[in-house]
Amino acid sequence: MDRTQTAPAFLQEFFSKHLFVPLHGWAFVGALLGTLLVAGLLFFLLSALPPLARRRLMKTLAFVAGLFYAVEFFWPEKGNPLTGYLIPLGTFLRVMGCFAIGLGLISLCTVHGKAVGRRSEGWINSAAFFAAFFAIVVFGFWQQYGKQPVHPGAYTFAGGMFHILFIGMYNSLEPTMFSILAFFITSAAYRAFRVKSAEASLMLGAAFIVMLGQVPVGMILTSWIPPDSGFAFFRLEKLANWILTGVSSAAFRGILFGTVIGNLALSLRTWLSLEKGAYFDKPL
Amino acid sequence: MKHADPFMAVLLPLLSGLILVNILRARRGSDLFIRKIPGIDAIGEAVGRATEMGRPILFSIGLGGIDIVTLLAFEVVAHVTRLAARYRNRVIVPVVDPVAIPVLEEIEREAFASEHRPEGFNADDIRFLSDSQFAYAAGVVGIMHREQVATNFFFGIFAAESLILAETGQHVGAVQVAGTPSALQVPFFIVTCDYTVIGEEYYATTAYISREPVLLGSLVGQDWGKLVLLVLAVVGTLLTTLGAALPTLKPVADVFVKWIGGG
Amino acid sequence: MKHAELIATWTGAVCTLAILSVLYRENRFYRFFEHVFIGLAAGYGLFVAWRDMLWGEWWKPLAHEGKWYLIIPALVALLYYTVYSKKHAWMSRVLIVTLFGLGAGMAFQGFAAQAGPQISSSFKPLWGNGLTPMQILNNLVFMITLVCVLTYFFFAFKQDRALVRQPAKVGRWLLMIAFGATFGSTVMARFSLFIDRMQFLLGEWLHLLK
Amino acid sequence: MLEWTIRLQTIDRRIIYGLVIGLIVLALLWDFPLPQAVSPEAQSLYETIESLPKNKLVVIAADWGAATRGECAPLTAAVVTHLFRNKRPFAIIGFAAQGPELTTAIVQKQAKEFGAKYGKDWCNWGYKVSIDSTLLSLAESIRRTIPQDVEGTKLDDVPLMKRVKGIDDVGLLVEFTGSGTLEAFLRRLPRSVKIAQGCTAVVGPEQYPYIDSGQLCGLLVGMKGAAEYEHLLGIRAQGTAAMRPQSLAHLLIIVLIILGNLGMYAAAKQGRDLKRKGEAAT
Repeated sequence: MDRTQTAPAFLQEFFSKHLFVPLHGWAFVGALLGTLLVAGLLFFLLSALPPLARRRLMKTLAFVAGLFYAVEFFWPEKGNPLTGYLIPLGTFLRVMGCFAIGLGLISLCTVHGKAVGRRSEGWINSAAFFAAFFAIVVFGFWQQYGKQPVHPGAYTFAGGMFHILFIGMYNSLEPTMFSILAFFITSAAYRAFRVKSAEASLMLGAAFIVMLGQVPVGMILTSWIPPDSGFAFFRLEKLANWILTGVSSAAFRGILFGTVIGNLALSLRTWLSLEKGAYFDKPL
Repeated sequence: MKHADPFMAVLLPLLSGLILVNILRARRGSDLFIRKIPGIDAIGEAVGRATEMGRPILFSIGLGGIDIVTLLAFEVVAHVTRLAARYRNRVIVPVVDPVAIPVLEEIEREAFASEHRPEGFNADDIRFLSDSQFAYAAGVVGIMHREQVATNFFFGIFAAESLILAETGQHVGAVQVAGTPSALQVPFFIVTCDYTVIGEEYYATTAYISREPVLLGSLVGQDWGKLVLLVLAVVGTLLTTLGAALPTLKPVADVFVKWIGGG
Repeated sequence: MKHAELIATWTGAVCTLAILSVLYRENRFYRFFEHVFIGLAAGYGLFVAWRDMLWGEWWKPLAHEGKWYLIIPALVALLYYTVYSKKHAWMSRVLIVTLFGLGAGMAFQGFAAQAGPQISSSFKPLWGNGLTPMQILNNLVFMITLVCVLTYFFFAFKQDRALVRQPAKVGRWLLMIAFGATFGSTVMARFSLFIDRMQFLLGEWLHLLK
Repeated sequence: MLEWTIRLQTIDRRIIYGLVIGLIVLALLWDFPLPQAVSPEAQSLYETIESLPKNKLVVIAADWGAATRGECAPLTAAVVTHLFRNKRPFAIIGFAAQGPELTTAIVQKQAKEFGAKYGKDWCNWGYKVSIDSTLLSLAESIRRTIPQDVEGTKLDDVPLMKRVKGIDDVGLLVEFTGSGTLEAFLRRLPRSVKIAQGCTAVVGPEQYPYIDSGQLCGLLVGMKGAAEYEHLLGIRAQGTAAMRPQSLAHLLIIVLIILGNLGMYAAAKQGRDLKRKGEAAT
């Protein structure tokens, strides 16, 4: 179970002994420069590829990438040649994911930068965006790496500002946005739950029973049915529970069986480059 | 489950085989039927409505990014954008995952170009809002109000924010079409949207729109796959019942259930 | 910063009211705090990505422990940014298609983890000793629901056959019951959130609650 | 009259929102009594703790964070009150990053009231990353899995842990969660450890089958669960206080649905009447 107990994967020991070795001093700088050089070379080669080869390259990469997880899964746990690579690959992907944040920041800064630059309508809001963004970044790093408070529980200036920005503002904005659902669920129920058709009525009926079965006020309605009699099933809380655990869970299982197969089919098509559509058929 | 147990080692290749065989069959050109899915039929009509009103379209791909479920949403974005480009309208796509930005930019640019209106593409319509669920929701609510969108599409993975988005759409009077495999959010889309594509219907969207043989074949394969699961459930239930009723049959039932439960 | 807690409570109250104001209608107050929210989320995301991820898993091993090869994920990630060059934009696609491939490969494991336990736990006996009539009824309802709902999701089998059409119709009805029940059972959770907010406003901020 | 009834199908949403806010503020400020039924699942958790042998340890698994605090905090508080009141020592463990920290805050607040001490009456094992592997090794050896508590004290030096040798000395584990983490506990822990759960209303329905199968010895679902448990303990805390606005909110939705349908019915009736009149005139 422990990751240290997993046997090294195929060639993993070789890599960690001979290739991916921590280096220091000039060797480190040399390795970095070497990697940059190789990367530059690869980039040059890549940009020289003719369109047909580009497509073939993509198909191959997608296939190999998918093959990795497929083989890892179908090969038995004992002596699995790939399991050892799961953790390094996970780290690799997460680090890559972090570097993609820049794409989002560029997008946000272009849109809001334009608004502030042109003083277009609502530019004040865009300025507020920048102020909030820089404030939490600056105070975040400052309180993390700057002077620490003398007494536990006390705040430095940066710590206090971060507290105001994060606990005061962010931690209020987020749950309040979430809590708007209480209003929207009410107005949606009022507007949509009308006895118009068989389907709408069934949905309304089930929602009605479950809602009543959840609060004391609703339970009183049927509390005259003795809980140990044969009719106890019709007590609202029991009936509500039965709909949820009997019908509802079976229906959701049916949906799940459908979606997992749909997902499997879409994955197979993507993996084998059989998928048709805008992103795959576009000329390169 | 970390690795395939004996049952999965049989079931998964079987299901994959059924899907692939049917894709090959469809490629050779057998005539394939597909039932009506009203939610997908409504896409064109919803785009048309926005154009009549002269207001933009908003397309939310949910909380996903570069994953298989959202991949399908990208295809629907492409379809909607092509229709919108034809009618000289535009499609605003707010996103959660920054990696989706390059994908969507290419898709929209391509869609406008294919309708001979490359100048209609505006990179600012692909809007990264936030990778935080509710900051994203707050941003989409703002966009819906300020742009007075006439049509909303919700295709992809959704969580609790589904109702925030779709109910706001109701408030601004938009026509709404939703599709999601996130089963728990379907009820909220049903009560707020004009059309809702439920569960696996979502995975049928591209096949339904494009009538591409590969996709239609895959859909037939999926049906066979569901049939396999259905038969498994019925046979398993019957065996369990027989095992419970007749003690002599119990060992047989137990072996079967144990095999399926992962040995 | 002596009064950090107090200021945090007051700014928290202002932020809460600003977001709630959108219920009346979209207004300047909401718009301003919507942008503040997005700014804070972006900044906090950047800060957390560094503190919880990049610092420990990337920068420290790279710069302090000499693990030079960690420069590779950063270089690969640069391919994302080719999207800003018309000529090289297609390279971002090489990366993204590979990621889709990885996602596709995970589908097998995902299928097994999601559907595996659900298949075997669907076998519920419909008869036998020790089963109460209620349990038998429950198991029967379960089976019928599962079969009908699965039938509803058949796309390519022609529905002009009663064998498919009738169960599919019942399946859709059962789905509606399930959706109604889910809706009803979510109400309480959603109100819990708002009650929590009101307890903050009335209690922590205005000190009106005991 | 009919005109008025017809209007009921198009009540402005701002009026509805005003009613929601008004009712909830009213119910929070005005402490009116409400009848409280107790579900058998809550009753059974209460009885399990009552009948727990004195030398057994209780483990609280805090698998929740700020997002589900609204429901998980009152649930945790109610069970902690019961443990303190009966002087049952307990340990906190968490498989969600913020869980143990948030739970500690609840426990510390109550410890003052009950005069309980850290180390003697409770201790904190802290946040653990991988749930399956942690539980698996916990079942083999508590000390090897958790060498020290969050304060860095060796487990052998924590007074209450002295009596606890291994997993057999754990009598009950209560998990609090907003997600589907229960199965790992059922899979990895020996049957000698009784398992109970407090969960949010959203995941509640998925947990009932485990009550039927006897794998769970008790279940508290959402605010309702907290209110039920407080009722059993004879206290009125956060759960009971939240049931007032919850009840009114549910009632409001039900009344609104009925009004909407009345309005629709009236409109349909008017339509029919007009049609009939029109036919008569021609």
